[in-house]
Amino acid sequence: QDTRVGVVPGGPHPYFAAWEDAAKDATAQLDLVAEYHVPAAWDLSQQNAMIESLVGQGFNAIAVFPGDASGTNATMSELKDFGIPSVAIGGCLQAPTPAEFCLGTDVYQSAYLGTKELIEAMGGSGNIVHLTGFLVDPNTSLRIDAVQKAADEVDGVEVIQVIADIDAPEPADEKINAFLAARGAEADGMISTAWVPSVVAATALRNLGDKRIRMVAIDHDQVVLDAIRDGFVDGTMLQNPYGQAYIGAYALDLVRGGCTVKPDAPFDTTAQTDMFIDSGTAFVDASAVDTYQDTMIAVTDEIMDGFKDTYMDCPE
Amino acid sequence: MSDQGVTMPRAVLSGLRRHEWLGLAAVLVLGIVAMAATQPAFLSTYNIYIMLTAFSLSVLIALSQMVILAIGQLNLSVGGLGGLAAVIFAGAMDVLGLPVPLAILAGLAVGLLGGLINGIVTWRTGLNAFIVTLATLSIFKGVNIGLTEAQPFYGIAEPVKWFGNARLGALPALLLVSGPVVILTGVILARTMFGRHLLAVGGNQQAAALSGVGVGRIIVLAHVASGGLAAMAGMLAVARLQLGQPTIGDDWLIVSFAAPVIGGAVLAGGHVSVIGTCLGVAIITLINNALVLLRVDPFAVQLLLGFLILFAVGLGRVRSGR
Amino acid sequence: MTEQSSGREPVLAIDGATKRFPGVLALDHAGIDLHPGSIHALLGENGAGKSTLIKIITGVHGADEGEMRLDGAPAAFQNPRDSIHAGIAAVHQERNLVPRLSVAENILLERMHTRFGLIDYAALNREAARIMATLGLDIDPRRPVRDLSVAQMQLVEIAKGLSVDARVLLLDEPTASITPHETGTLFRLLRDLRDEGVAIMFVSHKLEEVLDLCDTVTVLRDGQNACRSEPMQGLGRAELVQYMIGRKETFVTGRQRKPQGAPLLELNDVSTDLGHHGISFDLRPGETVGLYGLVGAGRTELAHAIVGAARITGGSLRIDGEEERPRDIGHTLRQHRIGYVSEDRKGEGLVLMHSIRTNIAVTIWQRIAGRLGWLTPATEKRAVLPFVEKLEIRAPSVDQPVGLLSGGNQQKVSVAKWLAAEARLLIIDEPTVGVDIQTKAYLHELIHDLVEQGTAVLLISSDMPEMLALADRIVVMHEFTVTGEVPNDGSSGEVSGAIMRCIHAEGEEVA
Amino acid sequence: MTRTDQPAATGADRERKRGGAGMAAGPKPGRAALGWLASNEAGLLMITLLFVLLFSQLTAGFTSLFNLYALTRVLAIDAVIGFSMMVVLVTGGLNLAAGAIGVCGAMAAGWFMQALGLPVWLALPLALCVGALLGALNGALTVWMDVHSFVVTLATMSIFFGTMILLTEARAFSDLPPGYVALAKTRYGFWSGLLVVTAIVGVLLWLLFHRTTLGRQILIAGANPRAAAMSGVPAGLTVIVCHALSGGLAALAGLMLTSRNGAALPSMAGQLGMDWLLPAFLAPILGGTLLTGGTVSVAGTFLGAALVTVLTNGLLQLQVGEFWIQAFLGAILLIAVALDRLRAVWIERRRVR
Ligand SMILES: Nc1ncnc2c1ncn2[C@@H]1O[C@H](COP(=O)(O)OP(=O)(O)OP(=O)(O)O)[C@@H](O)[C@H]1O
Ligand SMILES: Nc1ncnc2c1ncn2[C@@H]1O[C@H](COP(=O)(O)OP(=O)(O)OP(=O)(O)O)[C@@H](O)[C@H]1O
Ligand SMILES: [Mg+2]
Ligand SMILES: [Mg+2]
Repeated sequence: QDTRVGVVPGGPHPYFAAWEDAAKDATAQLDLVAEYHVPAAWDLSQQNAMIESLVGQGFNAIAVFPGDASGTNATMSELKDFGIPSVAIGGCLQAPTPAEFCLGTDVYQSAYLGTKELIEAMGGSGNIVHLTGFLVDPNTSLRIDAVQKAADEVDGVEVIQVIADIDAPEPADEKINAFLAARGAEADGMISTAWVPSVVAATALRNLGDKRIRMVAIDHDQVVLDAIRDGFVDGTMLQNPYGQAYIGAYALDLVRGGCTVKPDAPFDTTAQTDMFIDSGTAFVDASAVDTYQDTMIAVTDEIMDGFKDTYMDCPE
Repeated sequence: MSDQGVTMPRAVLSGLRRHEWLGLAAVLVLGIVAMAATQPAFLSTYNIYIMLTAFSLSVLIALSQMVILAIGQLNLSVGGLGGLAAVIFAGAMDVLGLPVPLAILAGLAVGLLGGLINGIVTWRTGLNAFIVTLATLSIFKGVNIGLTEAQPFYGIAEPVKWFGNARLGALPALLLVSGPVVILTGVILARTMFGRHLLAVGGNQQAAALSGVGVGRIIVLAHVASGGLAAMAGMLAVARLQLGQPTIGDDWLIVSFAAPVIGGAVLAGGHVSVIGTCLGVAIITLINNALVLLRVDPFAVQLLLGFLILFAVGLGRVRSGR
Repeated sequence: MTEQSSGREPVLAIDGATKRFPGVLALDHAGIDLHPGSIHALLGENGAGKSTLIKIITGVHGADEGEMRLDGAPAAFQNPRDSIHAGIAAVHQERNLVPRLSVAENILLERMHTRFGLIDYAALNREAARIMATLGLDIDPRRPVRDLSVAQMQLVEIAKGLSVDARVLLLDEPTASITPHETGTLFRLLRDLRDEGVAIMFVSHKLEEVLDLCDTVTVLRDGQNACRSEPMQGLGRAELVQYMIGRKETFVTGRQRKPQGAPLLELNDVSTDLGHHGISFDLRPGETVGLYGLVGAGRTELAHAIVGAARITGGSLRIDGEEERPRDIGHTLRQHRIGYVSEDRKGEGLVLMHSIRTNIAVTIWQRIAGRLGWLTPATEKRAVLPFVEKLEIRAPSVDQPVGLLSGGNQQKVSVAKWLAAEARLLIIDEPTVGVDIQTKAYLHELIHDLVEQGTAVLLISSDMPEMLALADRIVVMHEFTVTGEVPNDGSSGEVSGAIMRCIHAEGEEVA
Repeated sequence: MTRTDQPAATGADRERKRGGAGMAAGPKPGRAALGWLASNEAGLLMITLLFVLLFSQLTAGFTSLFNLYALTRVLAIDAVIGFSMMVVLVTGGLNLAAGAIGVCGAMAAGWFMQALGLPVWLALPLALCVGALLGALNGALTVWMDVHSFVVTLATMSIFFGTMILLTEARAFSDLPPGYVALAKTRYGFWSGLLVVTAIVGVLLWLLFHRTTLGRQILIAGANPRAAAMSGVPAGLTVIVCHALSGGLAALAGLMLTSRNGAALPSMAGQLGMDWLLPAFLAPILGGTLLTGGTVSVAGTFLGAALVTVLTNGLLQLQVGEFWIQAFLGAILLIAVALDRLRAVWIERRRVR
């Protein structure tokens, strides 16, 4: 059996660095070939072109971070027609989807939990500002809703402003600082649900020397981790990119080997899909910041362990 | 008597034409007054500092495009080159551990070299600069991503970080770079042979050539200058962000065109205005700041941004009587 | 032959110059010798290769064959920069100015005065004003060139050529769009330069000027030498024409007409935002009215106001007896079937990148198109060819971009398109600038025919003989107002005397 | 450079000497062929074929059925995006809002079909009208404000896109009629069915610009608006028409992409629709349409899109180092256009003889 898995992120981004390692490790450790291929830019069409060309090159399974939760379905269903299975990793595809399942972070849940942590750090009340990415990304709406919901659940907590479309560093710097200038005094906490704003906001708080405003970030940028160590940021919502790619490749190999996804497997249900496997989300604060990788490896091992039996029906 | 009747309106008209940026200045003042009246935080020292910081960065980006607009071409690679210079600058400190002055030289050299490539290729092949810089944009960005693999460089030297965030009251240290550059550009364009030849080539390349102007040299130098300015912007962005982000420069393109064009640059070449460009940058900065301060619903931000730009341009034109 | 024209060696000599363009052999082994202290006429029909020869000398084009000797030594210039450095200055036929730079900057573009690397504008403007003064040109050196009239631009261009201290001065139709007054000043200047030992080459279609000014002549026909560097002495107009066209000149005789009916265009005390005031005259179908005046008298701009490119601020303008305030050019032209042959053929007359066919047919598209505006090149060609042939427009095909034609041929296209349009009122601004004598005659004939058929023509021309040949009445303008009207009885002396008196009278009044 | 005695040259000389009368005869066949070879279109075609040949030799996947099908589908859409920009470039303007209008058109179609339940045959033309209307608005603003369309479309790009985001809250319409979605999957041999749409649009555009009064007026007004106005051409109107056409074409591209993605997505053209700008400009400019206006090449635009699609696809197939692919794309594009340039210069030299 010669499974060749294309592991395709949405575009060049530091988040996906671990995918490359995971693909290499999977190739070395499992009986399959997994290659990491990055589209030249964050652009649905470029990602589609990338995937199509991988098929042309003989790849027969695709693990993809959907460039668009709905839009990537079309390409995946076409692949399915060609007998090529796919899974969504990192983020999910909107159901109904031809992808076997989704292994990733529940963006809604992650934003919700992050906000909960923030509220706790704020002492249970205060004003929150929410920093997030491009509005065209449907996940951004989910995140906005999740943060709003977490805030609504607690009396005395209010989301006073949402700053969106700051996925590029320069505007992020300009807008976050403008907010701090104008309403920094009003704000008690910041939640960031996108990578770049997390980095920029962490830097901004450090520059201001402001430890009054609490902050919860997302992902594992070094700037954010350092800020957690130094007390400018309370914590960050970590994801498990390595596990996503590794397990994704493994699962695709199983599917190509004739396994089918168990309809009654213990999938979670999210806003996007009811075939969701949580790849692990963890809140990392100063106490865990140096050991978070172990946590994630543990999660990965845990999912890997019973994966075949839990989620797959395999012919013997 | 009749003579005066003829000359008066002409004089007034040409005066207005010379100061076409008066309308934009009025729009800017209007905007500032409106914001100051409604938002007390607007005039806070820190907010002014933030706006000046954004201005310092954007104005270099805009000037980098403006010099190319002056010769009647477009430079799509401004962002690509700025971004590359930024990561080379950061990488030189982080990976190679070079001292800051050398890193600055490296970044600047990348910008100048990139500009030189743009200029020589455009001039030598006679290809449309649009195509050439589009291709080199792809090359610069590709090299950037290839070198960094999309990972930022974190090891920025302390003095650089300090410079990016130092301020005297509301005045950011970044102004120490962009201020002189703006003035220098203005003087060069208005008062040196090189500047006038730049505009002559843009205004009528054939006429310039027939007058004995070395058109090739001018075109190449303009691209080199553009590259240098882009590199400076890229390095300032690194200082400001305290991080060598590979995505620096990705969204410069629009602002690089918008500010000079709002400021009165003619896309066909031969006419640019440094003051107008500065006002264009200032207006865009003001709008961005206002949209945050006014707590606009994020879903309505783009909509409002568009209307405000249209409004500012419209008003600027009405005021300048054209 | 060379030996006859001067005892000294030629400073510049060309032999066997050949230049091919796609579909055209512009120069075919042509030669010329320029001697110091001589004014050398270069003549030929439109498209004969005169401008091409100049462009080869100055390095704008590379020659396919032939050699050039400067002071006896072989030379070839890669670009105009080199030729200027070698002391060769040229005033090209096409306007080559940078529109947004000032007059002074344009004149001294490569030689600006600098102090500590910065331009010394005071000195620059002073120097430019000095050069312009020698030409009798009085315009503010700080004005952007794009605000100037065509004639003023031509003078700036000449000033630019003169600003180089050149040993060889090449002038390609410098007098095409200026009036005899400025021409006189220019000629005095050229004679002075000649006496200082400068070698001057002078291209013109105005044979009277050539006979008056030049001492040597070279004639090109179809890119070949019809004569090379012959002394002018003993040659007359007839001989020159014989050289140029290889046959005798045919004359078109003026015809008598009677204008019919009510005025088509009436201006009554009109003033405009450009500064015109007190403008009154009328124009009837089947009549040609001339507008005469010195450079900058405001004739072109008055024409602009009539078609709606400038605003009328006072008085009344009537078309067919109805009050009109033209606003939008296209609208005025279409609604009243007015045609406007612009003097600025590069700017508003022609679309240089488009073909001859398109440029002529644009005015008649609506008429020749089929249903749904269907239009084929064949239809256009059929409509356009008669004019192309009548005016002898020289090009490899009607699909040739107009920008690649010789200057005179471009001018023919810009007139032809309005002759084709069947306008009721035709405003013709300097129709024969740079057109050779034979074609000029044809053009006059065409205009005659149109008027005969009832078209009203408003003719703006700085060419007095042309005025006399075509106009029924001549309205004289000076400094943006009308100073008199002179009927044209065909006697040139009296009419031009009357005109000059009109211009002069106004001058005295003001003074 | 010596004189050659090719018969074509002497023939032409004689022709020229006959003056204007010679024009009716038309060019010699030999020269006409050379003339075509010197054209931009021929160059693009040759360069594109060259790379097709190269890639099919170097990679196994390039000529696979699926790859060619995928390639032609991308090409079909990118060419229409290119057309949408081309028709505004003709006026000497540009349309930064092309992507935004494309998305608006697509989202409108999605709304018509999913929310209003309109049938496909009604929803699609309506969506095209939405695009044309937005485009016409651009044109009208450009003429009325008398500023360069750059500024106008820069602002309207934000306005259109912002309005779309506000109305849809960035939610996709993914429940579209299967018949419509299947459209993008049609396949003839290795051709994508979408190419048919592109071809029809291309032919119509060619007819417009080369065989109708309106098209010719657009061209002449684009080359020199003042001269056009002075010749009685309604120059302002042509600008509005072109922008409307551009909007309609952008919406068409949006609809094609929607069919291909199986959903109307707010993100399909990236932030503010700017992901479309590169294909939009690249195709017409490679194809020989000048930024200064007045020229148009429909075939060139199509071939420009083809060249870029082939290069992109071929490079992906070549599997050059992952992160470096963009650098290679830029370099190879530069080489391709430089080659084309060399060819044109070379042929021009031959032709002059
Ligand atoms: N760049 C060019 N490309 C193609 N043909 C050209 C070009 N320049 C000139 N020609 C052709 O070469 C011939 C000679 O042109 P040239 O301009 O030298 O004529 P000329 O004698 O100056 O005429 P005129 O009196 O009208 O100015 C003409 O037939 C013209 O169409
Ligand atoms: N008093 C004045 N003040 C400023 N500019 C003037 C004045 N008089 C004339 N001009 C200039 O002269 C030009 C008017 O020229 P116009 O073209 O109408 O004249 P014309 O009679 O057609 O002469 P020609 O075309 O021979 O120059 C204007 O463009 C303007 O720049
Ligand atoms: Mg000539
Ligand atoms: Mg005039």
